[in-house]
Amino acid sequence: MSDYTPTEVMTVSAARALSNDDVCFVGIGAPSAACNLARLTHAPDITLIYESGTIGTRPDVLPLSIGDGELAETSLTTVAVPEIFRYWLQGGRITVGFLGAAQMDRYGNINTTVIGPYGAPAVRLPGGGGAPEIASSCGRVFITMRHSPRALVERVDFVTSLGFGVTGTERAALGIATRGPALAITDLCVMEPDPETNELVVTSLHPGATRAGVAEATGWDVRFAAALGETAPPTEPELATLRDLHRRTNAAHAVSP
Amino acid sequence: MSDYTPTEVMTVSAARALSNDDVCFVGIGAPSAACNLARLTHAPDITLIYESGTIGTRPDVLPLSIGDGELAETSLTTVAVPEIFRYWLQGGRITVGFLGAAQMDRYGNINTTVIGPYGAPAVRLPGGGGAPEIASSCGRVFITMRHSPRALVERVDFVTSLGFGVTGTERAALGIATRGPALAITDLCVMEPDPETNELVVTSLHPGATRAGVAEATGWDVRFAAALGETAPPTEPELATLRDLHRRTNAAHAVSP
Amino acid sequence: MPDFVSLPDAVAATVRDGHTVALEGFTHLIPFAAGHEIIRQGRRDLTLIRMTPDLIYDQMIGAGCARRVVFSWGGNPGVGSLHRFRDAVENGWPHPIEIEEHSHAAMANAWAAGAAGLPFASFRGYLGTDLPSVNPRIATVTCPFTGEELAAVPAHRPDVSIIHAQRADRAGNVLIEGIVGVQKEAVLAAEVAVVTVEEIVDDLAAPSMNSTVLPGWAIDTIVAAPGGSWPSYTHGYSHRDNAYYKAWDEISRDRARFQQWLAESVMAAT
Amino acid sequence: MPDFVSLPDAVAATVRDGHTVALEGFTHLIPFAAGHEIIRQGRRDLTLIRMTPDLIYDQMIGAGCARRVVFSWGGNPGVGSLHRFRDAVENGWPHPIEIEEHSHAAMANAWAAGAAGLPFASFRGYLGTDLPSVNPRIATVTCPFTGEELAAVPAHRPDVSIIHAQRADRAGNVLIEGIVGVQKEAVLAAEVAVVTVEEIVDDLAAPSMNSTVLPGWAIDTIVAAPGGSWPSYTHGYSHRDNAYYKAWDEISRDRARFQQWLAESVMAAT
Repeated sequence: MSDYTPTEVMTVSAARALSNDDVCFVGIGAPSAACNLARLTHAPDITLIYESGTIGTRPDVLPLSIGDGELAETSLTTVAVPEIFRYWLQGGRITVGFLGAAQMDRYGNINTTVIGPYGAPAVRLPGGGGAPEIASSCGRVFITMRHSPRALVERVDFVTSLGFGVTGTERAALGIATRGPALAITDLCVMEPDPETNELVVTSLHPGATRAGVAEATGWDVRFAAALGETAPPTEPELATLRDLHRRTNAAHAVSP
Repeated sequence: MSDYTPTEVMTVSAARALSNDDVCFVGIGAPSAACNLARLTHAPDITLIYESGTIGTRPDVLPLSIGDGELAETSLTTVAVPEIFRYWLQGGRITVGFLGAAQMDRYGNINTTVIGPYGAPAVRLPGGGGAPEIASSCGRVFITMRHSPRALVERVDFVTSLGFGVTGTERAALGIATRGPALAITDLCVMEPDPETNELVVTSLHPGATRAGVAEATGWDVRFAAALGETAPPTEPELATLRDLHRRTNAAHAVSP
Repeated sequence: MPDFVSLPDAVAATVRDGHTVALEGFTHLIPFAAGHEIIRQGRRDLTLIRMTPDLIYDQMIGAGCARRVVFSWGGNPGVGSLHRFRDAVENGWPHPIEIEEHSHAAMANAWAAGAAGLPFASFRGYLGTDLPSVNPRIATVTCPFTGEELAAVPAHRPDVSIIHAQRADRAGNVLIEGIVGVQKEAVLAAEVAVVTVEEIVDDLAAPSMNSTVLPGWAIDTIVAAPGGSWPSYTHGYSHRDNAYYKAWDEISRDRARFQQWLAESVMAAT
Repeated sequence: MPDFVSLPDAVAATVRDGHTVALEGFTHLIPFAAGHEIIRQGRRDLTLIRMTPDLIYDQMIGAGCARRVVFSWGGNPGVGSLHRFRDAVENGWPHPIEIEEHSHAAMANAWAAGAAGLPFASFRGYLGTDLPSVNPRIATVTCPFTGEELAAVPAHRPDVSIIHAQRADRAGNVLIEGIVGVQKEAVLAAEVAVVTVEEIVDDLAAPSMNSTVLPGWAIDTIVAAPGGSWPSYTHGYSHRDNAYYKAWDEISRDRARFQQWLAESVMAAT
């Protein structure tokens, strides 16, 4: 089955990185799809937490927003938003936090605030939301984003969420004990931090992607791991499950209730 | 009807000082009896909050402890204990807090911690519980206690809960905006703070009590208000309601469930 | 006991030009009807607090109600931008607005501190981010026991908070179910609290003694506003109108189209 | 998922001499069965945290388990003194104990801070009282915005917390109803959390999605201990045995009478 999109590869790759024992703080969009795909395939007991306060939620349809009714109705329990951020996120109970990014640099620092100067932005982005503390409080951070030289940049215009800092060493210097960006999955490849320098290096190319293509689509002089892998293509069950999920979701979101 | 006890006069007097609009933080013992007597007589809509987390509770039987099941079952809502102390008490929503005391001085400073030195106590009392913050966060504080020279003392051995401070001026000096001890009701009399000095002065004698008797039972050189009143004796409905409440309570507490 | 009044009367009595106002609700229970009434009554120079400005503040900003927005995530969730919010920030239309930008953790903690009567909230946050450099209302405190430096933000204490909830009883006690968000905190942190509800009932019918119930004496005004959360939703009464959230992208993208919508869907409505 | 084991196995696997241990429950849900098992296993030098030591710590102190007690109200509620606690503090019997004394507000905030992974809690408290002068673990922090000085206490972070709850399902998710106290905070603040329950069921049957439910993955050990809260109570399963609380006054007043009770009612029981 070769008929799949780069976004599908990205989502499937992210899903595969999750296990039954993970407790995920889930963002909207690709992360939500990846987490629920994992739950519907190889990780049925994975715990999904949405920042709206739903713990252990098992939605049949992906939410459009972070607080759709489906999330509460299928949750083990739904708590107040201050509690989610204090007891569950800051309390250190989340193993994996998912982040998206408008810009990311080689050390996994993320910008979702502004393009251009903060006081006179060319583009005002939505802002940090839960991301600044997800980045520091979750055991590991997974980043999913489209691969383009405007998105994977030499230097982010604004650090909304800390990766490894501007030199790759700031995380430790700030006394942050969590791992930080452990995996960046784009529509072209998988990147992981170099164990020595924390620079994100390409560790696996998605089917059809090339070194040259990735290098061209990256705003910094991207490095490739010595043992560069190739991402296994989505399996038929993975694709079928993901597409069913999207089909149900699109049908549910298309019409006013 | 002259057949009533000094404790009954104390409880009835405390109940009368409460209104329908009050939100009371209720302690165990005499305060609980007074608050529920008020609710069962002239103040049916009074709000009673117990520090165990029960808000708007309407027990049919007085609790023995501060968290008996009756309190939750008859509550409007029951919240976690951190919330009670943060959102409701510290949040400034309580109009009247009730305190008891092992020792109280002329400025309404209260000791429920130790008799004797803290490090080598003659008597180790239960301690502060909710009282230290009830004393500062409630709009007004009502104190109920037995009148004796060992209880109403020149100087408390330990300040568990602030009244007006050792000179009567410390409350304002600490920037505390709440009123503090507004009423002390013993089994002999009612005391209220002098508007100028904040010293508790006797404003009403209970039926049968005398100036000489009160002076003898007070450990400091107690003063009497110029317009010294006499406490109206308990009415028949007040006494009947209070005794019914105690009868139900004693029956409920006498046997193991 | 709170007053039971109409929505126009509630807004007229509580919201003044220059006020700091919060219309909260996390995806769920967003008080759109109240926001539209504030637009209709022409309020100006408001400081608007919300974790997620959402369509409701996009509409109020586009209508010119806002002078300042205090927020942590300003997008149309799952759809894209808040075009009216962006137009105000990027181009000063209909007039420039100030922003005070936080993270969700900071906003949630600031709500809890406001409800608790504290002047500030401390939490482990903003580590290594640029937000403290652009927001002077992000400070630090040091733990007196461990020496750890923590982030600190001022408590939210709005003049008026407005929330939507499932129902109130005749004494004004209010039940909130489902995603409870920061609804309780917004009410308890405010000088004046207004609650719009789907219905006013004889019996609140809370499913448990531990249900989220706000006592009537902690609320100033109750308004019966059935459907008052649309296109957000009220658990047990309605579903989120996700199609409308998607349609808003087109309505809000263009100033003229937005103004047409405003005239037809808000100003002409009652 | 937590381990499902017997009470002796749970205590043997989790509670060590010298540990800081909390058996919480505010009047309601006090884990007496677990406390008795700790006594039977002869644990020593424990630091015991509880807002209200109650009969359970009176018994553990009298049995010689405690080196230090962290508390805010040490009485037999509505009855009088905790005689074993007093005997230890006043007379050093069976051996001297240290005390760390707080107010309820401080303890509740310290639990919330522990659950939240913070090093300390700040609150408006202890104003004008003598407690800070006898407890070095009461400090202050200053609001960076208003200059107000607030009280600060270290977060509770016990090695082991043990609570009692209504029921668990087969995945170890736990439902708590009624007076929820600081049960959730005690579990989340601890290194290791043990929950004793009235029953283990197929369906938790929580009355609402907003019910207090602790996920199984946040708990280490579940123990079926029906009646394990007696003479405290479990809402929906039992009533508080107020007559026993009154009877404890006589049992505990005298050392020999207490030791007889200990031998017959704890050591000889299983």
